[in-house]
Amino acid sequence: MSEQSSNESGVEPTGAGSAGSAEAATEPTPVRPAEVDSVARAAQTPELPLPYAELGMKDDEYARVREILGRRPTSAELAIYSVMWSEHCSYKSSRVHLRQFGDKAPQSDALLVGMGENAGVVDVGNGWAVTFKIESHNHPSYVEPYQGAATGVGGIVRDIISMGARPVAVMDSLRFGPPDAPDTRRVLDGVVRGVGGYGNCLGLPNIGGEVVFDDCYAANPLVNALCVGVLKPEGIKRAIAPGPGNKVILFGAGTGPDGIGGASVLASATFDEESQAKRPSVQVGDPFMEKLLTECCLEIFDEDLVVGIQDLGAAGVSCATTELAAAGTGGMDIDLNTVPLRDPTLRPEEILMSESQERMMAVVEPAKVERFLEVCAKWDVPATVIGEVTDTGRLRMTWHGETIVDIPPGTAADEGPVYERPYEVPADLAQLQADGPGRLPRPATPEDLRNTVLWLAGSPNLADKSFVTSQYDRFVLGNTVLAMPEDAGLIRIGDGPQGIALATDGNGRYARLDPYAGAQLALSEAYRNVATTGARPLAVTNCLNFGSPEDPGVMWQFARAVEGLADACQALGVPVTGGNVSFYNQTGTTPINPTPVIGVLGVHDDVNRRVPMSFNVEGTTLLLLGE
Amino acid sequence: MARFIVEVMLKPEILDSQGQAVARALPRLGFEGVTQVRQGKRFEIEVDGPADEAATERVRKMAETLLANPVIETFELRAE
Amino acid sequence: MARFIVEVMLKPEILDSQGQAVARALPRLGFEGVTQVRQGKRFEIEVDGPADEAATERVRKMAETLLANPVIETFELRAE
Amino acid sequence: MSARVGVITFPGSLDDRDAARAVRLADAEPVSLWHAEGDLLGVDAVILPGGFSYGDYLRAGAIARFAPLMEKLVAAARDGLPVLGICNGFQVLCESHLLPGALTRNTGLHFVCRAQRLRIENAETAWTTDYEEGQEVVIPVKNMDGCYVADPETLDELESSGRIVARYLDVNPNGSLNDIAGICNEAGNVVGLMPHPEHAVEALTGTSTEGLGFFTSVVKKLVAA
Ligand SMILES: Nc1ncnc2c1ncn2[C@@H]1O[C@H](COP(=O)(O)OP(=O)(O)O)[C@@H](O)[C@H]1O
Repeated sequence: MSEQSSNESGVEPTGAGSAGSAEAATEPTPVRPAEVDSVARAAQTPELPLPYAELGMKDDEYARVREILGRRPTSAELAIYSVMWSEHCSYKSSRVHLRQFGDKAPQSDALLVGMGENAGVVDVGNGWAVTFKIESHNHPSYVEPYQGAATGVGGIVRDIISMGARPVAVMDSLRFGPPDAPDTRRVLDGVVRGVGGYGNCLGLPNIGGEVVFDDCYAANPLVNALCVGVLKPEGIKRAIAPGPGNKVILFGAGTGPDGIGGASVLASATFDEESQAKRPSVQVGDPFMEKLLTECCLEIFDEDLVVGIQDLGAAGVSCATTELAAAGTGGMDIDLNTVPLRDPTLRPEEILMSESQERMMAVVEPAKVERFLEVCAKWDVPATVIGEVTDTGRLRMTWHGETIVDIPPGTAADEGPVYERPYEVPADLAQLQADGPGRLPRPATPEDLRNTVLWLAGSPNLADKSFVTSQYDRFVLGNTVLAMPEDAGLIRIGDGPQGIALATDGNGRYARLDPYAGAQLALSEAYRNVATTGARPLAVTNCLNFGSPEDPGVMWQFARAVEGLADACQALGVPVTGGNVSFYNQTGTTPINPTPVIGVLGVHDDVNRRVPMSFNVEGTTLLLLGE
Repeated sequence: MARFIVEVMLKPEILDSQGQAVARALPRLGFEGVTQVRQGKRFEIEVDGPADEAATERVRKMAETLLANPVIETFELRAE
Repeated sequence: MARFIVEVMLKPEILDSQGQAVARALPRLGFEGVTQVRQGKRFEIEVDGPADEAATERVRKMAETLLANPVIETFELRAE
Repeated sequence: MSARVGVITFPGSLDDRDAARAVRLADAEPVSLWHAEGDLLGVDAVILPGGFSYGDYLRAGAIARFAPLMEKLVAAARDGLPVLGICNGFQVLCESHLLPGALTRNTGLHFVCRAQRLRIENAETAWTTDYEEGQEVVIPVKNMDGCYVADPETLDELESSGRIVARYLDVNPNGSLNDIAGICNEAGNVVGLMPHPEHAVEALTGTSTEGLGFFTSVVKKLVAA
């Protein structure tokens, strides 16, 4: 689990949002400095009430912020703490459980970067390393299926790039409501076009995934996207900002007003109401910008022009600055006026919370800034120096010359609240488990049996998925050895013959009956799928899709699923290298079936010896292995 | 027969990646001085019967539910 | 600053599969009586300076060479 | 000396590396050309690869056509330089008026990716001499805007002068008129092709190796010249 995942979305029901791209309209913002809630003003008006509750912050959390700062936060500081301490960025409900992945992780020399970074990295030999991760974009994909799914792909691809890797393939694991429901048509069609639209335009082959239909996902589809990238072990990049004097550069799309619904409560409480136009909560992606950003980053990495890099996801500039600063020398100064804006009326709080897509933040030595900007210009990628690394231990931000943020960055990035949520076995579980298949009638006649087989073959979950897969480019990059309809994707890396295999699996119905075993079954299915190509499974990523953590029954499902997965990984000798938690997947008070989706990565010594699933040689012997 | 025009544009706060790609390319193509480009859709719709209020209402309903996505787009409707 | 609208539509003899898809979908959504739907593009373009003839000519050039493909499309231009 | 085949990269080109690999497998030297440069670096032939140049946001190929390098390319193509446009490259060639007609949205309105059977209709272009006329091959198609359209006179002209290079068999994946998968200019040196022969050059990763002929054809001709 990347406990600092910056790119998820759709975890909380508030929705996520974003947009981004292009020309920066960097006009001076029409804000009168007197209106700015500066640190000085905060000191003078210690009792000014701030709308922390509306931002999802609890009383005790707000009290802790006051304690950390020794005064009330400014509205900009509150913006930072509220997003960084949200479930989605801080993993506050899941953290105590996710620790098991680290504690129980088998010793593995292959693990170069473990959990906690943007994505884990494993050594696959012959001078190559691989990084991969899966993430959810569930809620946005229900609100606006095309854009929600598209930006889900965009986000996970940026995670992979920020590790220093060239993305080489994507996969998507999808769950929808009943196929005959009218809303499923809207959601499925949009999601598939969105996954394809973004991935195809980026030039990444889609090498597999899942499509599952179940009533429980009717108003809460699951859209989990996986990306895998390849790099040299010495080329690994980290989200750190070391070296006082180094420059902080924001590059990629301009910062826009999308996805900052939360910030408007802040602004309206502190400022005049009239500027508070309704802010959209959907993200809109620009895959072309992301393609440029990809090539631009790879050229920048090739020339060794960065010391640290972070992509901007859900918590945007807040997340990138606090995490980079916290992991570096400890200090950073940012001039928020220099952030290129798509909408010049944005307030500092809104800039800090904006989830505009297709942006990255880099830390660059002063001597390399010029060349860095040249490479960006070559790719038509706007880039701006917005600040500098310091050794003050403070993250400071100014707005029209006034200091509006002055915090120890680690307190926002790493020291968020940790909950030990209560959990208990769901009340209906015993009854569900007792309702075994024994009471179902068995086919009595050959005719019955025939009908059962036909019924199964025609059922939506087993039917042909080429309606989906034919909308995805599986050939681009010319290294796809296995893709649809195979159970695992296999791609060649380097000049071959080495390759990597990937599969994702999950079964919410099993996990509903027994989350511990359900998670293990999902892992073992993905593991088998990878192994049957001839690859050796090496590492695991996971996307844990659950209901509300405030529901003790859901929390129990979550705890059991994590334990099951951690135990199984230990038994199989494969570490979890990253992943993502998506809570609050429910309709009203009814949670979805707990749905851990597990991705397994394996290494193949010689892809020429791949094993496809078709029986393509006459006279071969059929063997059934296992019990 | 009545003819209606429905124009669908992205809401101003939504990123218009298409318009921006055109705007960015223009100077390189020798077109200077363009400060903004927005790209939207235009529908020409012909319906049976007169261009009365009822017809307008039907087309408005169509625009709302199918031609525009109210989450990210706005539309304008006029009879022609 | 001058603002222009450029409307680009497929020539009538070119198959408009997007318009047809909309037309086909309408009865399913309960909209009867629609005899034709055509889908095109609409651009809003802002240029520096006054909306004079020179500006109009510049935008016309842009429409002819870039915004519309004369092989399959026609366009209309107006100042706003 | 081996032939040097340029592959142009536009912002948003995706299959440029694949085209270069195909050139290499055809025993020629791929030379990467950047859209913003003003020089073809003396290459013997040029490939415009697939992808979504400029996101295809305006119209597929519409913006790429204005790249500085395209001006040079159009002139060189008129002078006989062998040019192959694949998918987005085909779209750019039509937008540049090196080839007639245009490519519009697939009639199914979806991106379509499939292994496609084709018939080679003209085995005399610069890029098809290694095929037999009428030969059937399987090559991937993958596109969003692959529906070839042209006015009836242009279509007649293409048909009667043998300028249809390849046609879709079994299924027409995008609604192209007359099942057209590829066409050429009058001289036969400029070919536009919607399917992707560069994804059919290795049995391991492609649908077949039946796309290699496009690359070996031009290379043989260049080496012989
Ligand atoms: N959402 C998806 N994205 C990409 N590939 C998919 C997706 N869904 C299914 N596939 C691919 O389609 C093929 C068939 O899928 P499926 O019918 O689920 O097979 P199985 O039941 O054997 O797992 C597999 O290769 C799978 O990877």
